[in-house]
Amino acid sequence: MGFTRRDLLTFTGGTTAGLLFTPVPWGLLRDTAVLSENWPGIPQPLHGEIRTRYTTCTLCPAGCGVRARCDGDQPVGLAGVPGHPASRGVLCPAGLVGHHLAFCRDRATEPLAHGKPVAIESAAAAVSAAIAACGAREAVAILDPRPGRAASLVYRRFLAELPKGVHCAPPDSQPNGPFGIDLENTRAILSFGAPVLDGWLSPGRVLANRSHFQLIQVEPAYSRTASLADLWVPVLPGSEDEFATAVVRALQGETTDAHAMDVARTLLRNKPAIAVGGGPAVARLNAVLGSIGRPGGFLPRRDFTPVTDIASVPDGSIRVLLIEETAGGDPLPWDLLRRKLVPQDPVLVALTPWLDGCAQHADYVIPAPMYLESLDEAPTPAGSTVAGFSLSPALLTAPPKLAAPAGFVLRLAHDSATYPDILKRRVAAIKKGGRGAVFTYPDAKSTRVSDIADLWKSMLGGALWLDDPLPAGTARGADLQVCAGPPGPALPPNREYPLVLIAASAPPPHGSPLMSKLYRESGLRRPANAATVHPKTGRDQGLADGDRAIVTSRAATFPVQVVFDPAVMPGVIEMAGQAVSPASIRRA
Amino acid sequence: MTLFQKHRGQILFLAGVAVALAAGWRAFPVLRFQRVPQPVAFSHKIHTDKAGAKCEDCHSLRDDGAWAGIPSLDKCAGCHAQPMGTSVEEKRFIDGYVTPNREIPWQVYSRQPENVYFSHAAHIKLAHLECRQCHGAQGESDALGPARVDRISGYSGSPHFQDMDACEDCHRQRGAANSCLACHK
Amino acid sequence: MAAITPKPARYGMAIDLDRCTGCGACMIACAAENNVPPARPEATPRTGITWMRVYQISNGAPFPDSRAAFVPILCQQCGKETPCAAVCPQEAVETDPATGIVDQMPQRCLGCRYCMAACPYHARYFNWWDPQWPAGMEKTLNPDVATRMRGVVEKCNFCHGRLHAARARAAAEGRRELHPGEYLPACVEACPAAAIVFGDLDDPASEVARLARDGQSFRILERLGTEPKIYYRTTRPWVRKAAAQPGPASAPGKEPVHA
Amino acid sequence: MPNADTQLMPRGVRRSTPRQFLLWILPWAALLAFGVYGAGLCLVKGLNQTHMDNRFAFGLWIFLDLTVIALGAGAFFTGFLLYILKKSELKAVINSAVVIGFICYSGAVAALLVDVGQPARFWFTFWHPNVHSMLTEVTFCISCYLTVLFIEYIPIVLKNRKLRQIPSFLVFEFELHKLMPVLAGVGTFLSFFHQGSLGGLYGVLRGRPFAFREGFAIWPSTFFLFILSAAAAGPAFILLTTWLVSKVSGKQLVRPEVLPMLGRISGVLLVPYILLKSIDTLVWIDSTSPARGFAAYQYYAWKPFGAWILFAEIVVFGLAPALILLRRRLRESPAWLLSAATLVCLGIALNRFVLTIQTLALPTLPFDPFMSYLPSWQETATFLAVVAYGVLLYSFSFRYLTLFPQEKDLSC
Repeated sequence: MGFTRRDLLTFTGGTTAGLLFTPVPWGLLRDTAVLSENWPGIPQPLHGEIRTRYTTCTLCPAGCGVRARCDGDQPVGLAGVPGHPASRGVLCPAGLVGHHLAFCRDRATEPLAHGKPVAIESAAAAVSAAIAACGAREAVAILDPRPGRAASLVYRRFLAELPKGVHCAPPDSQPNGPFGIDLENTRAILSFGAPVLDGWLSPGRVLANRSHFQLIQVEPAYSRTASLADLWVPVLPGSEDEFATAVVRALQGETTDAHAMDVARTLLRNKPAIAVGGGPAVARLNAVLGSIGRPGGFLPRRDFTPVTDIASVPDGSIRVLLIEETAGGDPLPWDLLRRKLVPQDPVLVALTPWLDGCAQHADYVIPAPMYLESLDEAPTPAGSTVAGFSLSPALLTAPPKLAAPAGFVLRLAHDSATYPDILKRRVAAIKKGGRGAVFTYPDAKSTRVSDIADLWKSMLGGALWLDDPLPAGTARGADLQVCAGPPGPALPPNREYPLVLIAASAPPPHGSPLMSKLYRESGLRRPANAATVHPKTGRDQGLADGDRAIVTSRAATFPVQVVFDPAVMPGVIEMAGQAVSPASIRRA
Repeated sequence: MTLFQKHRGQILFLAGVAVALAAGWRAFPVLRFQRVPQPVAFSHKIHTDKAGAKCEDCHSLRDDGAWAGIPSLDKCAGCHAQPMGTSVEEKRFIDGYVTPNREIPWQVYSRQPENVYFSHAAHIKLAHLECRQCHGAQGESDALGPARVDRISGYSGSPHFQDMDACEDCHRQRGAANSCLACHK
Repeated sequence: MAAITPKPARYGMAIDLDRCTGCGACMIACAAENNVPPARPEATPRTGITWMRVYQISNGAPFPDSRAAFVPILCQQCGKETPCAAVCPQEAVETDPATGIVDQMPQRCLGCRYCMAACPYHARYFNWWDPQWPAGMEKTLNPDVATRMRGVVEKCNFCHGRLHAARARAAAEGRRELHPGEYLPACVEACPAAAIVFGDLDDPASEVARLARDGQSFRILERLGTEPKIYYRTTRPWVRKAAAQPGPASAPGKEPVHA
Repeated sequence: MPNADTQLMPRGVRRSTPRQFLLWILPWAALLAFGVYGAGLCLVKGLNQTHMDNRFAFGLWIFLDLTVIALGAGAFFTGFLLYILKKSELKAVINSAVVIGFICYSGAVAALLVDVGQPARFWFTFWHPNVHSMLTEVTFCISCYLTVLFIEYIPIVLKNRKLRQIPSFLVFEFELHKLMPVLAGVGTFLSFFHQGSLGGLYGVLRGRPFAFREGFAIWPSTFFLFILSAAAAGPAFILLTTWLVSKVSGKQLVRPEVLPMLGRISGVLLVPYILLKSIDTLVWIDSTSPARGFAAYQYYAWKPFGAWILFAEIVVFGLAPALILLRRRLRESPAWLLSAATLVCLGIALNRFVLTIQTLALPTLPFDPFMSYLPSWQETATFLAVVAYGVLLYSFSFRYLTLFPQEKDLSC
């Protein structure tokens, strides 16, 4: 008789029973478990030799020293350089993950002409042609986000050759002009809206001295600094200068304004004191406080060359505008730039690592290397009382088609030198000058310039050169006017715009995806679309906490998410990165 | 015949059991692993005997305590820039890797899971283990056997690198740390 | 052979709330150090992963008297009846006797999330998504920390990767014991205000032990009796009240704590 | 073909026509399919498909598990009364009880497998058990008891008219039947244990003062409260289902005295439960919670979880039905009986809800907000799939198996 179904069942039963006494089931179980341990598709780290390399952060003007932990050649972690004079071994959140920027989206990776990829040569040729084609009264301008670099010098030289070349900088790009702030010795800071505890100068330097200065924050917004200051003076938006004047009068014993008197008393009790931020009245205030050219106040330094503020360039005067954008900088308001250009076919050249900034409007996009992708420089650290300079050696290999902004301008100038050559010359000049000392990162030691054999080499290894201080009493109070911005507009609310829109701190325009930890994955910082109002104000406008709403100002309208915060001044709307202006808000 | 008829059921059942046992104990351990041959015929024996090299000459600790593992090509190129012997293998090696300066894609017998943290420094410098205690007589071997890779989990199936229990036992006997993160990361 | 295990430590922290400016450097440094993936587009504060999370607290006073303070919350490394370790059904959580650190083993974790329900500090985070990094960014992952997979719980372990590295360095020099300061978690190193002091609470000479002992320090939810190892310090009474009082301050009808 | 269909049915009982039956099955099958799709999404794409989050680590599913397992307790407790305490009247419902128990437990386990983040590692708990964890206790007991229920289910299946024709099955079934008391004993032990552990699950959370309870030895008071409440709710649920089935099928399934008896059992057990629950609550308000720095009033400061919940749990869903079920006159009237049974079951659900959801909604950190949570459609679908699965399995069992031995005599 044949093999029946029942036989098959019996046989299968036998095999099943048998298998239970073999390593098969347990072996397979274990393997699947192990498989679930390194789930397919989960990225695995590299495993090379761990090295330490040094560089300098160029994301903002603070010029912090960076110690990079590298796996082979790939940086896997950034940290501060202990003892660094400008940054005190500290990095800000953005700086800690600066090595991620190279992997962000919206990067410019090849030269574009009117949106189409072109060879760098042809782009340069086209731009040169445009410059040559300029009319007599039409200017060629370079917008330099960080004046005072060797690159800036390249720009100046190039522009000097042209009939009408303008070297200009964004508004407020040279705060305090030729002056540094002697933070180490000051005992009181009267801040008019300066984010003293939230990214001002370098966080390391400010916080290292926080314990020995009183902080008075004069600001309509309930900012980080305001919320942590020893005293918060919530003045009406635009009336900062008024208040500064009041304080001046109080110091001279002329006013009866309680707040001003109170502030004046604190300043007198804690000398030396300084006033930072704000407009002309603040400069006067500093003069009265005698904080200029004195220890604990504003000390002048050598390297200052004033640069034209783009805002002061006559409208419709620029034919060819080259805009340099840094990896970490905020993009300029486009409407401001457009006003400066000639109405008929202006030529806009964006020297930028990003596609989402001014590149959107540019005729030519020259892709700049990302932070850490090429040898770069950091000029005098923000707020430093002496001139300074450091190199920012590359830690990453850049994609092929990038061109450093200064390098591109050299190309336009038909200069055979490369950007690194320019940096070499700068270092050589420092060596020749023989002034100052060099702080080398690896050993955290300071050495006189004169005692260093190969300055270029030690700068490449990570170093900060600091000039010797100027002899005391070389400063005039008037100089401080240089840096004082225009007073803000006073804003009486009207029927159409019952509220005032003021700036809250904004998320950085670009950053590591990990910044989501601060802005989206925790409540620590408000996202860019948050409009914070006092609960009463909100309710008066018929809003509830968490509503989606539309904010309308004279300039524009934005969709926002309403956040109620009883700490905010009634009658204002706090929103990321907005200029002070009348506004209204309604439910979406 | 009649006997078979009588016990047909039992016999078939037992046959099933037998087949399963055979498959499970004989075939499975073999099928479970994939055998990957080494790219280069390397003889530890020759290098230790003729060249008088010691383990540490090629497999060393870095200053930070990390394990350098298998030496990179330049270490080999140091001596093998030109053929030292007459063997075809050596010639093939030089033409294949040294001359074009291509790193050798060695198959690691002891590939550990990403989440395993093994410190050679601790085991050599502190516990004073001999290489052979974990790597067997690899140092004297004349030829490199193929690496055994688990087909499902992709892990090393080397006889010398048993699963976690082996580590735990040794740690227990020697009173070494046995918490999860002592050896995992 | 007891000699083989070094003198056990009890690592802990003292966090000075008066120094913290809530800049978030600790959170970023932590995420970068421990290969925590960036947020998915859908992620929210409730589904994101932040081993170290800084909460903003307020004195509850309305404009213009409001003042803020910031409270960094990480795993408090409970030393007694550790709530999460007690409840894990498969020993994926344990307290390391050699360090006092509460270990979480994602490779052992079933993803039942019982430990998250058990943790009073909400310091445990679940991988709701497959971890993903932008193309190329996986090169920047820290080799000392294994990436986790979807569906498991993870949390702060005092940058255990750094402990391994420090031990390896010591072992290379033939040392079992670590020098004080040889091992620091990323958040401690990154804090620009030097608000976090880290060390061995059992070493009477250590700074952290001294700070923990002095009157200014307190622990959050101390009365639950789980002996957390993170100490908080402040001289501002309202901060102490807002952070130390057991029970939620946000309870309706509960009077705010004024300066 | 209908006659084959009828051949599968128990002798002497009438069942709906295949067409009617199909019409009844289809919508439930559709629901099941939809739910399985939702669950599939959670398994493939991960738990981001749910609305659970790091604060609401548990959600709808855990609530479902706790509730169905409590209601499924009817199986073990009826078995306990029938086989151990020899309450032979319960023979009338024991089969139905076993099926319901099996449905509840298998459903719960299925939901759990979707709920965990790494289902492939389910066996880790058996391989590396942490004996101190209540969840380990739960996992072990539930998986064992599910096996027991399965074995108890087999003879009911084998009694099927068609299957009986296979002699060896008949023998097997007969042997199994002799085993029943043993199984019931084992089942009872296991059930007592995991019902308790399920309560312990939350009672041990010293990090959650709202749920934390002191107890005896390693078991918090909730351990014992859960056993009692489950034992009380089980019979009530069987009562409800039996009534429901007879309404749906339009047949009398059990003798009139059976349901009131179930009601009485439930009532008798409810009284001590309510008593102990009240004492436990008072102790908790008075000492357990304050000792950990949490004044109990705080918990009820958030809407919607006001103090009314306590009142509802103890009085509306506890005391009230207990009194009804203990009064013979009320018990005899179907309306009273059924509403009381409903209240009991709802009470259990509410109790489990409070323990799972409210516990997680309440903040513990001083500066942490109150959280709320609404399940996503995938979660809800999975939940409904379990319900649909239950209805289907029960419908088939009822159609082809003998769930109510008395039905035959009552129908002729």
